[in-house]
Formats: sequence, structure tokens, C-alpha cells
Amino acid sequence: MRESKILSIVQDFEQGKISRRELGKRFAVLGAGASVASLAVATGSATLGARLVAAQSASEKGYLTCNNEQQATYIQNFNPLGPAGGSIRWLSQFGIYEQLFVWNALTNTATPWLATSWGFNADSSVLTFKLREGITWNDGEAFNADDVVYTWKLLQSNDSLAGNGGRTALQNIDDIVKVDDYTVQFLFHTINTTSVYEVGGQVIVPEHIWSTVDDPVTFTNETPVGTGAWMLDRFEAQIYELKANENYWQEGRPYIPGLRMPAFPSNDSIYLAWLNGEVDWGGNFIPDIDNVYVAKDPDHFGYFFPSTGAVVALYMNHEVAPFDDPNVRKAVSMALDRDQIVNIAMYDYTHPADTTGLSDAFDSVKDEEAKNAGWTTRNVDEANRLLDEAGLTKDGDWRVGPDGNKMSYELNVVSGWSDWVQSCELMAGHLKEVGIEAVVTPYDYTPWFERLSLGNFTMTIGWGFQGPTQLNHFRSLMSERSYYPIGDNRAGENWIRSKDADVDALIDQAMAVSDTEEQNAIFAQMQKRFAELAPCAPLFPGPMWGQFNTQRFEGFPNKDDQYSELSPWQAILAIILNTVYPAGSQPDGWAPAAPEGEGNVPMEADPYTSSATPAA
Amino acid sequence: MSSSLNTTLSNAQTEAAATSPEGPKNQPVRKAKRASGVVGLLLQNRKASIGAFIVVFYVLVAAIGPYLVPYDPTEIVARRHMPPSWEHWFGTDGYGKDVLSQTVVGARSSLATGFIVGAIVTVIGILIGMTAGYMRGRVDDFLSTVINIVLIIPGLPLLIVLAAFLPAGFWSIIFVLSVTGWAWGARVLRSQTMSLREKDFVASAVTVGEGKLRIMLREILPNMMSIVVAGFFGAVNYAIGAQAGLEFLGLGNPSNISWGNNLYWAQNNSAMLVGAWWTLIPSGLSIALVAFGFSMINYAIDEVTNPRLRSQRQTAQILKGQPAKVRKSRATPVLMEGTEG
Amino acid sequence: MSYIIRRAIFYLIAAWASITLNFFLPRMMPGDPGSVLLAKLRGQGDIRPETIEAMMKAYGVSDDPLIVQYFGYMRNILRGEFGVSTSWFPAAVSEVIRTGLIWTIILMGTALLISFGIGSVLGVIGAWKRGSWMDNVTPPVFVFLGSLPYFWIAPLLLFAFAFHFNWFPARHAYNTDLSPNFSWSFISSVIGHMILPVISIVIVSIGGWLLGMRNTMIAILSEDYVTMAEAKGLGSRRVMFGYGARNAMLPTLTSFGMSLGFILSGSLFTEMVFAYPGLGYLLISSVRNLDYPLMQGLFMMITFAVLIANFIIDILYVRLDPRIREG
Amino acid sequence: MSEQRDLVLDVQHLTKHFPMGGMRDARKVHAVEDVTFSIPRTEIVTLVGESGSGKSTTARLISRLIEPTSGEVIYNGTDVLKSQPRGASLDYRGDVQMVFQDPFGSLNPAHTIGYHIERPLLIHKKVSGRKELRERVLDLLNTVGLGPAEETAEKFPYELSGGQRQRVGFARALSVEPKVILADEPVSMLDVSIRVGVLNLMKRLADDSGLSFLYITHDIASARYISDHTNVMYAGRMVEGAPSDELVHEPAHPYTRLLLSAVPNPHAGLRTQETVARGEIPSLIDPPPGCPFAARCPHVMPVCREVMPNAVTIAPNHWVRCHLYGDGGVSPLPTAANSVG
Repeated sequence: MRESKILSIVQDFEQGKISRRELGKRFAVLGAGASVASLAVATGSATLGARLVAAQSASEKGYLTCNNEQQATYIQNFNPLGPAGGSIRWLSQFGIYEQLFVWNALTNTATPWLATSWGFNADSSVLTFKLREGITWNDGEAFNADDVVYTWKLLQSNDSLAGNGGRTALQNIDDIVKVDDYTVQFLFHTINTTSVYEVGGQVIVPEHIWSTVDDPVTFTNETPVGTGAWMLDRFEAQIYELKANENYWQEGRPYIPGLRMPAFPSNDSIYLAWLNGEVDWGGNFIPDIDNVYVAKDPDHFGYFFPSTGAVVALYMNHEVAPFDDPNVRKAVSMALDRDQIVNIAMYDYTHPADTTGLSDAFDSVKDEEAKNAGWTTRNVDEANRLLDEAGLTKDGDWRVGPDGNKMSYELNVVSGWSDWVQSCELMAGHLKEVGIEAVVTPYDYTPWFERLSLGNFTMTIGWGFQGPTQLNHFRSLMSERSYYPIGDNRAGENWIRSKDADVDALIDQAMAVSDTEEQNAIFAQMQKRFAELAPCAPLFPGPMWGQFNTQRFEGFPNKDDQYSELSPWQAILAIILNTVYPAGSQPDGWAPAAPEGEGNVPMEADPYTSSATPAA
Repeated sequence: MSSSLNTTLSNAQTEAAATSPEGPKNQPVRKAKRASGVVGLLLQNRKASIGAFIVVFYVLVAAIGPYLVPYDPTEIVARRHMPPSWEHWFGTDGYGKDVLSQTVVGARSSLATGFIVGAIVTVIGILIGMTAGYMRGRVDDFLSTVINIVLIIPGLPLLIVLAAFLPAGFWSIIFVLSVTGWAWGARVLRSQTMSLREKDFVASAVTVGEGKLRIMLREILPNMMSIVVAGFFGAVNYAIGAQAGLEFLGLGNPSNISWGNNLYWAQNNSAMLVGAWWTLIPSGLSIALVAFGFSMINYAIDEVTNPRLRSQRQTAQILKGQPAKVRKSRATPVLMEGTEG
Repeated sequence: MSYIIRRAIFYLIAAWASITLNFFLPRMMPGDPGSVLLAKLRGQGDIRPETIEAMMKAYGVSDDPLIVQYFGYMRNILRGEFGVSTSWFPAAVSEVIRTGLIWTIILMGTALLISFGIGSVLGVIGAWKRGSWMDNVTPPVFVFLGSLPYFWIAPLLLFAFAFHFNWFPARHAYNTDLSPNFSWSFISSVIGHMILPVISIVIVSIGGWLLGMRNTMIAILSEDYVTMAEAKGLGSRRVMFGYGARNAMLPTLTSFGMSLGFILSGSLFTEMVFAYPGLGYLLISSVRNLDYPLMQGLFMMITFAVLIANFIIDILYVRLDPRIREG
Repeated sequence: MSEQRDLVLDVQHLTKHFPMGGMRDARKVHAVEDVTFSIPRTEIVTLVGESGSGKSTTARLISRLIEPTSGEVIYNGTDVLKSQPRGASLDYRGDVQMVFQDPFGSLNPAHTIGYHIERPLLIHKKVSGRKELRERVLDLLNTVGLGPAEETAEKFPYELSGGQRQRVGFARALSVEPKVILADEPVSMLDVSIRVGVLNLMKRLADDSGLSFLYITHDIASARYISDHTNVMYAGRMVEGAPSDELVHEPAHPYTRLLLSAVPNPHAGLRTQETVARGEIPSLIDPPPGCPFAARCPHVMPVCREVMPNAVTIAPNHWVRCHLYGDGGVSPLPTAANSVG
């Protein structure tokens, strides 16, 4: 009976017969038990009703449901520059705010976006960007060079603003100057041509809004004004929705009216949503995806996991004997059965790494000789031979290390990172076969990372370092530039304490040339050096997770149309979301979003720099 | 969850001790001759027998099972997620490891954790509870404040926060569970000690010149054995459940084979989504059964030591054995021991 | 009155102890908040020291001596300031907690009331009909249900009823297409989303209430005044509830008070499994994200809730049971 | 203090106030107030009074189970409270033994009868070697009439009757060869039929073993039967003291008369009590000035409610604390009067 009373009270309220305060009172009269009592009776139908309503309204709006953040509730924060580690709503970057160009790792190309063309001058000291004309912020203001300069100055003057990569480039940049309304120049004090990717990837915020903000670090930017295809529609703790920007500068795009981002707090909840067909696009690790997901609706459910992510590797501390010996490292690497690791821990979503330690993103530029050095293929005999040769002879089942003790080491891993833990368990088994004991030791992330930074470890599994170019890879694993002695916790990348003068010389060369061909030739040299020294034992390139559901929307990148990765957390989401269309209504002449522009071309700086005046 | 159960059991015991000081509960199990006392009653109690059967079964599994299992639980022996078959009675898990072997070997870690924590918690509880209850005054004020604070600070979040800070591992979990788990026992033992120290046998021990320590350990403690034992079982239960919970959350050492980790891996491999129920049932049910076993024993201890809770059937059984008179009443068949004379 | 004052002093000491514990715990452990943040920032790539310093400042990590930090921390707690959450930056911890608090209270409060209600009634009946078929069967059955590991049974229920049969929603506190308001469709959605989590909690927690109530009730029923009431020829319902249950409630109330406070922490697994946006989930995610300020804020919240609930129960108890006033 | 009498124990102005417990509660329970009496060697002295009159507390104060608020306990000429401020010495424990009221509570249900008697022998080093220990135990059991001793030693308290248990209490008290035994209502919880046996045991021990007894009872008839001198306590104070026979035949204090009137007298036949008690025993919490018996006294005068009467000697060794006697304030102190002649 109570629920009918509730219903009538609620109706009264809705019809304006009673005030909110009165409403509260009447509920109180019904007593705390009201909700409980009505629960049993009302719900059967009510839930179903609510669900129907939900399905209806979602389809009425025609919004695409996607998932990226694992959250139970959202905080309304659309500050795309916020500090590292903070909670910024996904799609602030790349969806609402945009970049100068979009890097597509799969095709190894930079798609012009807010900029049409860019390039270095002859001595690589000035990087010039030509901006696209006719773009407006979604509040109607025009976008121009002032916004770009303002954004960069903002980053430069606020150390705790992370931006999205731009901060790294700032280390080499002296000044950012506006040349004219659609030309911006970045003046370098340290030559590093690979910075172009960091500069091009930085999202730009509007000067006319941000110049009024007191503290850009804690600014939550609740109603974001961007140049992107999406604008805020609705924000609730459990969901937020974005609607298409009707005045978007890419005419006709996007093809879909909006996006909904329900909060999925756990893996299980997102899995169930996938299986129920509630999600259209996302990037989740789903175990055994062919059986678990695709099999439920093979016509519409699909995934695309290109192996273009950073390479996961087994790292050995070069300052702990005997791992200072490249042959020992190679032997360890050869002991590993990568096929099994990939099969068991990674569900065959990827494949064993090669001897360059680079992912598939660089397949086209890999040196044949470097990539076939052979020490990432299982070869127990050769491993044993190399270990014997290094003087690590067996005493019973186990080998004896240079210190005279049994070769037994902790194999560090982050607790809870189950694919890594599983990989480590398997590797421990493989190493046992060559007489090395690896004791899998999980640490919480912080202590694990602390150990790595300090060099306080012997063996660990870890991620690789990847960027638009191969530079990061070699810089992190082979260069004195990233080297810190054991005990210095600044070694955020070069955990293994490795350095090679040859590689450093090559890095200098690579950073000075802006021609891609030329650069790649230098990187090939480094690959050879990597194959020779085996600084680590690369295991497998990381798959870039991405699933789609074509019941409602089509046009996602997939195995047959690999126009980009499918992962939703990268800049390429700007391409994907401007490419997908409602199922069954493919636009005429449909093609992946690719705004016009010349892209990377040499740009002479001199005519501009002389007349350049620093922007405010 | 199960701690609330222990709570009520312990409450009832405290109350029983207070209301029936001369009841059979003060007769500890000491000599075979006395087996007709508490142990005898327990043996006749169906609930206790069921509980003991389950617990003993699992203890045996933990003790000798690992030598009998068909496969190495860490070894990949078949394809992943194979349903139960003749080769693999409980099927294989998400990596192709034998679930039966994992369940059997897992019993060892789970029960070991339970018993170790149970022992530590019981010892701490005895030390602190008895000291507080016997010394009274400032010592008691201080200790019982500490006990009550530990009791009132929510355990589960503390457990998780602590487990998050410490390096993952068997002993970390033991430590965390011991730190958070001792206060209940201490509280119950404190109040029990307080009531027992008022007994004349304590006073008479004082007048013949017994020392404090000896009075606590030899005069008072033996009279609280049923509470100590029940508290121990309760703590074992708590530890097994909490360890599994922490491991399930990924806060344990996932390389350690235990029921909690088996479930953690099953969950990680989306056992439910692929319909691999056989990876979930054995470990989950084992935790439930062991907990059920201990709870039933405690339930029976409670029944046996608190005469009010004895059911009619048991009373009848006792009557068959020895002459006694029963006052017929709705709720409480009170057994009056005819020993006067 | 002196009893209440003594209790109040105890709760103040307990509050102080938990604040202190909360402050020192993370600072004693291997990963103190500062280095955690550092690791987190470093993990994001090559960051210059001045950047790190600026960020540490933004996150409120301090270099002051511990004792100075400690008093600052006390001051802030008393003002209700728990700092800035590092994983929800720039949101304040109190703001984050606010998003979850109401859902946890609604969900767990309902579950507690229901399991307490059903468990107590079953306990009363069991005690009244000692040795009956029902009394022999219900305790073991519910003890068994109570033995089921919650984190195990809850996902099974979720999978069966929310996914396989599709009877209930699988996540969230209400339908995401609705906005919170006082409409029937919203309220029914909230209720609908509560059913499955509530059932899961009730199943495992009923046994404790049942046994507690049964044992107390049995003790009460042997009291002379109950026999007297029966002898007077009062109806058995009247005796059972008016004399037995009413007096048995008192000790059970204490456990109820304890549970009331534990609502906030008990929700942990429930919210994780049913993707319910409450404090329990926040706690788990703060642990996973190593968000120490949030972790500490939640821990403080939960502890204070427990202390306050118990203090209220203590006061109620004095009103209900005059004997205790003598202390 | 009279020199011609050999006093084993001399209690002077013994007072015990218990705090009320509350932290801010300054009130005190005046359990024992200004109690003075003595026990000559080999004699049995009785403290008689209703329950709550403070007589058991007095015994516990003397045995030093609790510490008095003020007063002196002079044992063999030394004030033991002063000479052993941190609790009784082992020697004192050995010399002053106690037998408790409750034969069910005073034996530890966890230990055998043998253990109960062994412990004092070992603590006080009365034996050397296992064999002698065994012999002494059996000897003592026989002494108190608990044969066959071999069997009894192996039994647990619950296997004995109340009377047997009380005999164990005596055996234990005797084991250390004490000089004084404080017998706190040793027969009140026993069946009437077996009381005489225990009383006779006491009498025999006093006569044969040169022991002195403080016999505490609410039964004035048994006091007369067993003791040489009887002191009457009411509400924490002594109100009258006299040789036992004299006290029964010529009671002076209205309260003593009240006590006697409650004793069934076969010679007097059935008669209504002439002194009817009205009112309640006064609260011991911060009692008002004046005679504590004023509220119930049939002869109450206005002065009784205002002034505490002094002890007045009305016959040799017979004194009374009542306004009906003497002229108040000039009476000799009860100590002098109380020396039994």
C-alpha cells in the first residue's frame, strides 16, 4: 500500500501541488520502512520499466556509449592541462580540446589537425607551425595563434601543469612566439627534432577563457570551451554525456549526435556491459575475448588489438654481476619461452618481441639484421652454453653466481598486475631449466617503482618506453642521458643502469636531423647496437586494447580497415570519433577523418624570427 | 559477516559464565576421565560432530593432500578452462592448471594462516585480556581502553589499508590479521577473568601464597578453556575468511597457492563470463565449509557449556547417563546435578 | 550522567587514537605519501625536479617535521578538512566522499534493517519453539549461509540474476538515463538497483542476528517474570513479543549499534561487486590508486561514524536500562 | 592490652571504605568501621551478624585479601600492615589461613583435590621430595576425615559433596601448619545434618593442634556451641562482645536480642517475638551519624540518631555499644573490656 502512497505523493509534487519541503515531510510520515516495503512489491515491474525507458532514451538520443575511465562516480573536471595523476574527464583531451596534429602510431603518420603544416629550419633551432584558418571555439570566438602561444606560456609558467606531453618539449624550448595570426614559432635552445611530436600533440586551450582563470592548476573547467567536435551535454556523478558541436570545423563531421560515458567501476561491470551489448566502443583487456565476447554476437562484436604498444621486457640490473655481461643477458633471454608467455599470460593477443625491442609500430623501419639477432627465440642449449662460458657453472640443479652463491634472484613484479604476475611465474619456470632460480616477488606499485628507480633490484618485469619515434626506447635503455648511479632515485627510465657511448653519439645525430628518412637510418644503427648488447630481454609488444560493437555504430578501425588503432585513450580518438557513423547509414564518400594539410615540411624560420615579438 | 556470529557466541558465553558460575562450563577438559564432561557432550552433539568432521577432513586434506594430488598446481597441464573430466576432476583454470590440485594445495596455506593467526590472536587475547581483568585499576583502565579502541576502529578498512602498505606476502597477512583480530578475545577474556577472580578459589589461592602469574595461568585460565577454544576457532575462521578476502582483492601474494588466490585468478580470468564455474566452486565452497565447520563446533560448545541453550534432545541424552532431575520449563531445561550429600 | 561523561571521554580518546593512527600509519610504512606521489609522477615519464616540487606542493605534501605536520593534521581534521585527493585532483577529499556517502547509507542501512528484522524475528520464533523442526533447521542453515565468503557469493548472485536471467540491473545506484530527483521513476530505479545487493548482504548476515536473538531470548524466557506472565494466562503471542522479545531487544541493540557504525565499512565488497557508487568502492579505489589523503579521509569518516553511532547507542541504553546508570 | 593473656591476633580500629566506582563519585561504602577485637591463643572467637554486616570483609582484611583503609592488625605483637606494606609476607600467609563460606566456589574446578593440598605444601616448603608430599597430602585428608585419602586425592571438586569440599578447605588451611584460621561461615552453605561434623572438626583442631580460630557466622547458636567469646557486628560496626554463654543468656544490645529471638528455642515453645524489627538495614554509603541500629531499634531515643554510642563495659569481658547503658563518653574502650577472662 505504501508505494501507492509514495506514488501519489510524488505525483502531487510533480504537479506542483506540494512543495519540496512538504514532500520531505510526507515521506517522513510514511516512515523509514517505506522504501523497504515498496522495494519488494514495486520493483519487479518498476525496474524493467526503468530499463526500457533507459534503452529507449539512449536510442532516441542516438548517442554512442563508450568507456575509458574506471570510476564509480565522476567529478566534473574538464581541465585538460591539469597536474599529472589528477582526475581529468576523459575526452577533455582530444575530444573537447584538440591538438595541432594527430599522431597515428599504426600508420606512422601525423594527420594535420589545428595546424596544416609544420617543420624545422635548416639548423633545427626553430620549429614553425602554420595554423588552420576558420576554426572557432564552441562559444563562437575565433581560434588563432594567440591561443597556441597562450597555452604554451601557461605551461611554461606553471610547473605543476602537466599538459599532455608538451611539458617534455619545454625542456628544450626557449620561447614561443606568434609570428602572425596563423603562424607560431618555437625557438629551441637545445636541438631535439623529436620534440615536434610533443609540441604537435599538446592540446590548445582558449586564451579568452583561461586568461580569466585564477589558478589553472586547480581550475575544474566545468563548462569546457574547446575547438573539438564535442560539447558538454549533461553531467551526473554516474554518467556524463557530450553532444556534437554543430559548428565543428570539419564540415559534416562528426556523424553521430553525441557520446555517453557511464561510469564503470570494475572490470566485471564493464565486461557484463560489453556482453549485454550496452557499450559501443572501448578499450578493455578482456580475457579470452573470442569466446567471452565475440562469440556472443559474432556479427557485431569485434576487437582490434594491434601490437603497437610499448614492449614489455624482463629487465636485469647491469650493475649486478653477472648481468653486466651481455652474453648472460642474452642467455637469460634465450631461456624464455615467449610463445608460452604470449599464449598463457596474453591469450595470444600479441606475439614474441624481436631483438630490436621495438613494437610493431616500427615494423617498417626495423633493420633486418638487428631484428634477427636470434636471442629472443627460445634456445635452451645455447643459453646453457653461454652461461657455462661465462663461468656460471652448475652445482647440482642450480648454477653458481660470481659471488659463489647459488644463482637465485627476486623477480620483481607489481602485485595485482595479473598478466605480468603470470608472465613472471612462467619465466621463473623457464629460468629454472637453465639453472637460475627466479623468485617471483610482487610489490605494491610504489615500492616496486621505488626499487627500480633506486636500482635496488636484480630482475624485474617492466614496461618499455615508446614515443612517436624510436628515440625514447634507446634513450631510456642505453643512454648515459638517462643514467643515474645505484641509489639515485631519479632513474625513472634507465632502471637497469645501462649506458653506451655509441648510442649516445647516435642520439645526438638523430636529434639534429629533421628528415625522417635520415633519422630512421640513424635509428637503424641504434637497433644494431641494441641487438648486440641486449640491454634487456624484450618479451612482447603491448597490444593496444580496443573493442567495438556494430549494432548501433559502424566505421571503427578493425583488422580489415586498419586506419588507426582502436584504443580510446589516445589522440587518435579524435580521428575515430570523427569517422564512425550510425549503423546502416554510411555517409557518401565516407573515409576516415583526415583534414587537409601539407604536414611536416621544412620551414625556413629567418623571415619570421626577426620580426617576431614575444606574445603576452 | 562471520564475526558477528562469533560476537553473539562470545556474548552468550560471557553471560553464561556470569549467570551459572557453578555450571559445568567451569570444568575444563583435563583428564580422560573427564571426557564425560564437555568433550563427551560435544561428541554426542550432532552439530559438533558435523563441524568436527568437516574441519578434520580439511585438516587432513591440508596435511597429506599435497602429496597425493595428481598434478603440480603451478604447472600448466592442459588447455585453459577445461571442464571437469577424468583427467582433471575439477577441470582446469584460466591458465590450464589443475583445479583439484590447486584446491587441495590451497587448503594448506589457508588453514595454516587460520591456525597461526588463531594462535597468535588467542595468545595476545589471553595476555592482554587476563592482565587487564586480573590487575584492575590503572592497568585495566589503560588496557581496556586500548582493547575498546581496537574493537571500535573498523577492522576491514584498517585491514585493507594496512595490507596495502605492507609488502605482499604470507607473513604480512598474518601480521595484519593478528594486529586487527586480537581485541575480541581480549575483551571476552577480560570480563571472564574479572568474574573468575572474584571466586573464592582465587582468594584461597592468594591466602595460601600463590603468585599472581601462577594464579592467572593455573587457577583462572583453565577455567576459561571453553571460551579460549571457542575464541580460537572464531579467530581461525576470521583469519581464513579475511585472508581470502584480502587475496581476492589482490592484496596478497598472488604466487602463493591458497583459496583466496585461486578465486582471485578465477576472477581475473573472468571465470564467470566464460562459464568456468568449476574454477570458482571448489575454493569458494571450501572456505564456506571450513567456516561452517568451525561455526558449528562453536555453536555446539556454546550449547554444551551454557546449559540454558541445550536442546531437549541433548538433555535427554544426559539424563540417560546419570541420575539427575530436570525442572520442566518452556525455555530452559535446567539440569540440576545431584551431587549434594 | 557520569556514565555518559565517562563514555564521552572514552570516545574522545578513541577518536584521538584513530586520528593519530591514521596520521602515523602511512608515514611509518615503506611508501610514505610523498614518495608514493613521487613514484606516481616519475612513472609518467621524464619530469623535471621543479615540476615535481610544484606538484608536490599542489597535492599538499609537506617537508615539515613530523610533529608539526601532526598538529597541522589534527587542526585540519577538527575543521573537517581532509586535504586534496591525489587521484581525484583537484577535488577535495570531502567532496569526493560526499559523492558516495548517501548511497552507502541508503544501501547498507536498508540491508541492515532487513537482516536485523528478519534475523531477530526468526530468532524469537526459534527460541519460543525450542526444539521444533524450525528451530533445529534454521540456525545451521543460516550459519552455513553466513559462512559463505561474501566476495564469492555476491558475484555469483550478480552473474545469475543480473546477467544470466537479467532480472536486476548489474551496476550503479540508479538508471544512468535518469537524473536524481523525487520522481517515481527515479525512486523506483534506486530501489530496483538496491534489491540484489541488499539480498546478498541479508543472506550472509541474517545468521548472526538470528543466533544472537535466539540465545538472548532463551535466557529471557527462563526468567521468572515470563513464567509469571504465562501463569497469568496471557496469550502466547503477547508473552513472546511483549515480555520475551521486548527484553531480548536490549542486548541485541548494542550489536545493532555496532553494526550501524560498521555500515560504512561493510559496504566495501558489496559496492565493488555491484558497481555501486558508495564509500566502499571509493576506499578500494583509493587503495588501488594509492590515494592516501582519500584513504585517510575515508578511514576517518568510517571511524567517526562508528564512534558516533556507538555513543548514541550508549545514550539510548541509559534511557532504556536504568540499571546502567549506577555504573 | 592485658598482658596475662596470650593474644595471637589483635585487631585495632580496623576500617574499610570502598569507593563507589564512578570517576567523579566521591561517595564511599563504609563496609567496616572501627572494628576492634582480639583472638587469644587456642581459642575460638566468633564474629556474628547478618549478611552485609561486614564480618566477611573483616576476615578478608585480616587475611589481607584486601587492604584496609586504616587500623592495625597485630599478629604476634607486630602490626603486619605496617611491617608488610606491600602485601602479606609468605610467613604471614602460612600462619594465617582462611576457610571460605562457599565450598563450591573455594575449590578450583580445574584441579584435583590432591593438587589443592599439594600447592600450599610446596609453596611453604613444608615437604621435601615427592614421596613426602604424597604422604602429607594423604595424611591431611585423613585428618579432616576424607578417607579413603588415596581415592579422594584423585577426585575433582565436583565429585565431592559440599561437606566434603569444606573439609578439603580445612585440610588445605591446615597443610601449612597455621597459627590462626579465619573460618568465614564454613557451615552456612552445608546441610544442617553435616554442620555439626564440621564444627566438631574445628573444635577438635583448636583443642588438639593449638590452633586459634576466628569463626564467622550469622548463626548465634553455633557461635555458642563452638566459641569461647562472641562479638556481634551490625552495619560494619561491633555492637557487643561477651563470652559466648553470657552473650546468649544475657544479651545487652537490642540487636543481639533481635538475633537471639530469631533462634528457635525448643524450651520457650511458640511465642511471638517481642522485639520486632522495623525498617531496613541502613545504607552503608556515607552513613548518617548516630547509632546504625537506630532505625530498627525498639528502644530508640533521640540521642541514638545524633550520637554514636561508646562501648560500655557492663560485666567482666562483656561490653556493649548502646545508649541504654552507661553515661556515654566515659566508658572504657572496648579493647580493654574485650579481653576474655
